[in-house]
Amino acid sequence: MTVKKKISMTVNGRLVNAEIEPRRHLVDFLREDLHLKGPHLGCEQGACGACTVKVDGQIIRGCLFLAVQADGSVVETVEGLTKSGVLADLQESFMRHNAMQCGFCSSGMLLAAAELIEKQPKASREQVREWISGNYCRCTGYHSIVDAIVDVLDARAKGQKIKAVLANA
Amino acid sequence: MKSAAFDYVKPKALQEALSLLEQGGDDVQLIAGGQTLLATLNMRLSEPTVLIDITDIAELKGISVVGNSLRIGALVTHTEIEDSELVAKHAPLLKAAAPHIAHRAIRNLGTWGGSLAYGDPAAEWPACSLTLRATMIIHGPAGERRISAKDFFIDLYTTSLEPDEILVATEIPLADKHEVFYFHELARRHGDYAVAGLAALAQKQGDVLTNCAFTFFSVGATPMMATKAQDLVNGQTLSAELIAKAVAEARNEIDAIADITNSAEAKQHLIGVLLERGLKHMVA
Amino acid sequence: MELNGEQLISAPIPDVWKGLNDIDVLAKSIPGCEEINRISPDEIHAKVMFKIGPVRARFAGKLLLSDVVPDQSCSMAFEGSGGAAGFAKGKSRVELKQAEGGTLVSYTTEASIGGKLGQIGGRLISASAKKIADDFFQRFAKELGGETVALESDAGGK
Amino acid sequence: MNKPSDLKGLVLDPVTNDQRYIGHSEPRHGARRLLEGQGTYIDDIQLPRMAHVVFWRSPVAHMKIGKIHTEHASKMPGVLAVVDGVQMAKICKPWVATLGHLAGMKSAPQHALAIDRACWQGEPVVAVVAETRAQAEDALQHIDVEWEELPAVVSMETALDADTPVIHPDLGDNLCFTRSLDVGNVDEVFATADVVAEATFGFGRHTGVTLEPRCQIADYNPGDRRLTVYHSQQAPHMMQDLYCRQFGLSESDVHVICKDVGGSFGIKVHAYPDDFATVGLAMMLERPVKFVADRLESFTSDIHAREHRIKGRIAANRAGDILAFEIDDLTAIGPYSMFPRTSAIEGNQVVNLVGGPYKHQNYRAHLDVVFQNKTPTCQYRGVGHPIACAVTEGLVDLAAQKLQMDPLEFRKRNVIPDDAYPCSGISGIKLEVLSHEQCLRTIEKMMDYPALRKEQAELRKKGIYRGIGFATLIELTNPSPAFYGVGGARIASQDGATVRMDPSGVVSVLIGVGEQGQGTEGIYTQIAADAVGVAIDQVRIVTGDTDVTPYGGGTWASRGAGVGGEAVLLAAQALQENILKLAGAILNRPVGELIARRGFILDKATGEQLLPFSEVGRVGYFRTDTLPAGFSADLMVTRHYTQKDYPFIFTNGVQASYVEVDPDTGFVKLLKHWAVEDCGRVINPMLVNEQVRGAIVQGIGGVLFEECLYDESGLLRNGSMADYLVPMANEMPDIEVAHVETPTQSSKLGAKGAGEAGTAGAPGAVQNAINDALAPFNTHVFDQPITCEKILRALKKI
Repeated sequence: MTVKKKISMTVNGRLVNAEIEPRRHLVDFLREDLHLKGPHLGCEQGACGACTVKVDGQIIRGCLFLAVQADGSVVETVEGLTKSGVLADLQESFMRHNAMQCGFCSSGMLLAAAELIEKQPKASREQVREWISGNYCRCTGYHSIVDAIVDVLDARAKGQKIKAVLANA
Repeated sequence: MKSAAFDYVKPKALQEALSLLEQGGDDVQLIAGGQTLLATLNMRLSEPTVLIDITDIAELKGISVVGNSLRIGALVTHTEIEDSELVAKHAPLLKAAAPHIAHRAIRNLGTWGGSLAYGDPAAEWPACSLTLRATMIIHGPAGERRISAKDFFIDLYTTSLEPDEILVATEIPLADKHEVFYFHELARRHGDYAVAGLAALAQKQGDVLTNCAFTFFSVGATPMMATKAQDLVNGQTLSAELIAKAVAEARNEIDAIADITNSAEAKQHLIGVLLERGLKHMVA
Repeated sequence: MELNGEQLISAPIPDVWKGLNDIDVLAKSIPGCEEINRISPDEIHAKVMFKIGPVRARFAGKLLLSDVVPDQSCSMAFEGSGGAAGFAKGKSRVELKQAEGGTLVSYTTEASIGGKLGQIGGRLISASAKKIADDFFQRFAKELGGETVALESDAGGK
Repeated sequence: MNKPSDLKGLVLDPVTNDQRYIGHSEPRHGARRLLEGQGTYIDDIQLPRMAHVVFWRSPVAHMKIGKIHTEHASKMPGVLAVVDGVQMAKICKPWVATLGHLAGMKSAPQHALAIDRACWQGEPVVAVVAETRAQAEDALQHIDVEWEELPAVVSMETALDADTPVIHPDLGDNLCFTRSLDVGNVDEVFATADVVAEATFGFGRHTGVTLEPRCQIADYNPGDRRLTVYHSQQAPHMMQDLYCRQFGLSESDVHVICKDVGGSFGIKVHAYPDDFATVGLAMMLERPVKFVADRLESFTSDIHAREHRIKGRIAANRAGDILAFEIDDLTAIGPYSMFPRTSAIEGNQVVNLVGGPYKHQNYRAHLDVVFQNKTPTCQYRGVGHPIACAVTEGLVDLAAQKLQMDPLEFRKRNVIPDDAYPCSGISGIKLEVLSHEQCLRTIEKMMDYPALRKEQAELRKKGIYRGIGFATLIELTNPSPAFYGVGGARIASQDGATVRMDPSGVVSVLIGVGEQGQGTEGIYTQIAADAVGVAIDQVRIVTGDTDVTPYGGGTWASRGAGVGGEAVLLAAQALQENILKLAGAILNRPVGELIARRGFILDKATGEQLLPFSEVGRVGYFRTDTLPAGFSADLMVTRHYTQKDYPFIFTNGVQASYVEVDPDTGFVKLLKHWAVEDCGRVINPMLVNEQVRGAIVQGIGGVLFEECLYDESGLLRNGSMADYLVPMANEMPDIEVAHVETPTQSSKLGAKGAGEAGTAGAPGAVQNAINDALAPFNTHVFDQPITCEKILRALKKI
C-alpha cells in the first residue's frame, strides 16, 4: 500500500479536498469518493469515451487521468454542466432527436459535442461525425446524435436557443 | 481494471526529474500525457513503483521559433499542435497529421514527446519527425545531446533514448515556400492506428521534386523511410513512368510486417498506392 | 504465430554451440534476463523482464531441450508465465550450419502469447517476437565476440 | 430526420377512443435523466458492506485444472474470500442447456466455477472477493493455479473429424445439434434449372460490446433468507427462476431488480457462470457482492455469436423465377450450449429463414452445430437473421447477375405477393401478413433508384466504383411459447401489465418488459396515456422488479412493443372501463352515458365535463363508504397477453446500401443507407427509426468491421476495444427510414417488433453493394467482415 496523497480541486464549482491513493483515476475518484455517477466506465483503457469529463476547460478521458494529476484543477462533469446550463441546448436537442438510447454514452457524448460547438462553431455534418468518433455509442447508430448536434450548431449560428421539449399534455 | 499501487512524484525542475529517474531504475516510469501509460497501468501490464509526473517542468513546454527551426517542447499536446499557428506556418505537415491521432479527448492530454519517446511504429509523430528531419533534444545525467530523428528510432518501441534520459524538445527546420507535403493514412476507423500511412515532404519546382522524404508508418517495426524511392524521385521530372518506378522501389525496399488483420502483402501493396497518390498530390 | 529466421554469426560452429548451451552466455543474451538456472542437462529455468513500449512484465519460465545433436541442431520447448500479464509458450528448432564468415543459425519457432498480453497485443505481437529474437542474436553474437549479419527473417502474422 | 408527417397516408385507424400519442414521435420524457448523468446503472449502486468480486479465468482454450494455491491471496489486505469450483458446487447446481423441441440436441453439465477442466479462454475458475475492487485485483495476481494445457478444438471445419479430440467424452462427439430439411424436388430443380449460382459465405464471430459491461450486485440477507440481485439484465423473471433452481430457493425468496441497463442486444439475456458465482458468494458471505466485468474479460466471457460457414446455391429459370435454395450451414458455439436459451437456436433460425421472403417451392438445408474451445455463443441481436439474409440476398444477386436482370426487379418478381397471406414459407414458417411488394416500391422511390443507377454508371466511366445493394428480409417477432416454453425452458412468452390510477388521477404502469434504451417505457407511456385517457406526463412506468411487476418474459426477440405493448393496452383499457364504472356509481348514472377523456369523465351525449379523474380517485380510495353496497372500485387492473395465433409474428422490410469501393486500397466508403420497415402499427415513429438505425449500424459492424480473431491454439487475439472494431460515427452513413404499416391481427394493438430487423438486413445490403461495385472486375466477396485485405485479394491486387 502506498502513501495516500492530499489533493484539492474544484469539482462542479465546489472546492474538494481529499486524500487518495495515487493509483485512483479521476473517474473513480469522482464516482466513488464524490458520488458523481454521471461519468461512466466502459473500458478503462481510453477507447470508449463514456468517462469523458472536463479538466481545466478541456475534455479528457477520465480513466486516463489520475486524481492526483487533477490536483489544483477545475473539474466539470455532466452533473455540473447540466446545473450551470452549459449543456441545455444539447440536452434539449438530444431529447428531440432521441439521440440516446441506453444513456451510458450520453454524458461523454454531450461533453464531446459541447467542446466541438465551442471550438468549431461552423462544423459540417462530416466534421461532427469525425469529432464524436472517439465516443462509442452501440445503440443509436450515431445518425440521431449527429442530427442533434447539427441542430445546435445551426441554432447557435442563427443566435437561437433550442426550444425545450415538454410533454404534450 | 484498476492499476496496481504506485507512488507519485511531481518534480518542478528537469534536473530533479533526471535524478529521480536515475535513482529509480526499472521501477519508475515517467508520465506526461499518460494516454498510453495509464491504459497500460489500468490493464496491469506494467507495475512501476513510482510515477514521475514531468508536466510541471517548464523547459519541456511550448512551441517557438528558434533561429531557423521550430522548437516543439516534449510536453506540447497533440491539440496544441493541431491548433498552433506557428505549426501551421512552419510545419504544416504536423497540422495535417494531428487530427488523425486518436480523438480530441486523447489529443488534449497526449504529448508530442510521449509519442516520440514510445516510438510506436503506427504513431503519426515518429513518422512525421523523420520526414521533417527533426532533431531530438535530450537531457541526461551527462547534460544535453542532440540526435537526428533518423538515428533516434531504432526498433519496435525502441529509441536511442536511454532509461535515464528525458526527451526535452524537438527542432524542425522551418518550411519554405517550395515545400510540399502529403499526409495520408488508411485506417479502418478514424483515429485508429492505420493499416498503412505515409508522411511525405519535398521541395517542388515545377514537375520536379527534390529533397524528398517519404516515411511510411504502421507497416513495420519502426516508421520507415523509402530512401531508394526518394533518390529515384529527387531532381527528376515526375513522369508516370518515374512514379511507377518509385512505387515499385518503395514496395521493394520497405519490408512490411503483418498485423492482426492485414497481411504483409496488403501493406506492401498499400505502400505503393500511398506513394503514387502522394507524388501526384505533391506535384499537382 | 510463426517466427522463422536466419542469423549469420561470425564465430565457428563449436563456439556457437557452446554458447547456446552456456547459461552465462544465455543470461547475457536473453533480453531482460534477471535470473537463469540449469535444473538438469535438458532443463533451464529463467526469470525475464519483458519490456516493450509501455509494457513491463516479469516472466518466469522454463526451457526444455530435446533432439540434441551437438554442433548441429536441437529442439526446445518453452513456456513462461507473466502472471496477470499473460504467458508465452511454444517450440523452436535451431540448426547450425557452417557458412562463409561464420555459423548460420536458422530457427523456426511456433509460439503463442496468451492472457492479457495476447488479447490486447495482437497488433504488434509478431513484431515484438521478432524484435526479441533479433535482440537475442545480436547480444549472443556480441558475447561470442562476433556480430550478426542481418539475413532475411520472417515474422509470419498468421 | 423522419417527422411524423412522413407517415402521412399510412396512419392506421386509432386503437383507443381518443388517440393523441400512439403513432406520434413523442420524445422519451423519462429518459431525460440519462442526459443529465442521473441514471442508475448497476455500478452506480453502493450498498453497505458491499464487497467486490473478480475472477481468475482460464488463460488458455482448454486446460486441466491442477492444484489451486490461494494462501497468499487470501491473506492480502481487504480479501474476504477465495472460492473455487468445488466449494461453489456445494451450493450451486450445475446445468445443462438443451431444449426439448430441438431433437437430439446435447450439451454437457456446466458449473458456475470450472471444476477439473476449463474449456475456453475466459472461463471463470476462481473467485476472489475483497473490500474494494482494487484489492480484489491485487489479490487476483497472487492466485496461483497449476494447469496443464489440453488439446483444443479450434476450427469448426475439423471439429467432427475422427482424429479431433472430443471436448466432452460423455457426449460421444463434438456435435451439439444437427438438422436437415428437404422440401420439394431440390435435386431435380437444380439439375434442370436455367441458371444456378452458388457461393460460400463466411461470418466472423461477433460479440455485443454493450457499453456498460455485464454487471450485478447480489445481496443475501440471512435474517429473512432472501436474495436480492441487482442485475443489468433483459429478463428479470427468468433470472429469478434460475437462481431458484440452481440454489434451491423459491420465487418468494428471490428478488431481481433491473434498473437502467447500459445496452444489452442479447448479451444480457443469458445466465452466465459468473452470475451464479456472484450470487453464491453473496450467500456464502452474507453480504452484498458486486461484479462488474472488466472490458478485457467482457471480450472472453460475454457470449459471442455468428461463427458460420454456409455453402449455398440458388436455382432460377430464364424468365427470372427463383426455383430453389439449398444451404449447408456449419456453425460452432463454444464448449457448452449457453444457459438457458441454448446455442442451437441461431443455426436453427438460419435454416428457418433462408429464402424466407420468396415464393420458391424447393428448399433443402442442412445444419451442423459443433462444439469447440472458444467462448460460448448464443442469441445476439438478430439471431440468425443477418446470416440467413446475407446468404439469401447474396444468392439472389448472383442469380440476377447471371440472368442480367436488375436486382430490384428480380426481387419484385419473386417475393411472396402482398395478397398471398396468410401462408407458409417453404421452410414451414407461418407468415401472417407481410408487405414485400409495397416495401420494395417504397424504397425504390425513396432512394430514387433510377437516378442512383445513372449516377453509378457515369462515375464508373471516371474510374469511381460505386455499388448499390438490396436486402429483403423477414424477421420473427412477438414469439409464442413455441420458441422456448414448449422446449422446456422456463422463459415466459406471455407478459403482464398492471395499470393503476392513483388518487389524484395519475397512472402507474407496472410491467415485466424492461427498458434497455429502446424506448419501451416511452411507448408504454404513450399507450397507457391514450388508453386510460390521461396526459402523457400523468403516466409513470415501473419495470424490472420481480417483487412488483407482473410475471413476464422481459426484453428479447423484439417482443417489447408487440407483447408488452398489448398487455399495457389491455390493462389500460380495462382500467378505463373501471374508472367509468366507478364514475357511474358516483354520479348514479348508467356507464353507457359516460366517456373518459383527458382526465375527465364526460357526458357522452353533450360532452359536458362531469368529474375529473382526481374526484373519481378520491372517492374510489377514500370514500368508498359512499358507493353502493357490493360495488368494488378496482382502480388497479392486471392483464396478461400471449401471442398464440402463430409461432411468431413475422415482420418484413427492405434495405438498400450505397457504397464506394476504392479498388486500389480495398477500402469501402458507406455513402448512404435506406430502410423500409413494416413492424405493423408504429407506436412512435422516431423510436422505431432509431431502433432501425442502431440495428443497421450493428449489422454494418458485422459486415465490415467486427470479428473475434483467434489463433491456432484458441486464444483470442483482439479482445480489446482498440482491436475489436465496433462502428464509430465517422465511418457510418446517414440512414433514411420509412415505414409501411401492416398490423398483425393477433393483437388489438397490431404492433410487431422493430428492434432487430435493421441488424438482419444491413450485412446483406452492404455485402451486395460492395459486390455490385466490384462487378466490373468480375469478382465477389462473401466472407464477412469484408476487409480491405479481402477485397484486395478478390481483386488480385495481392
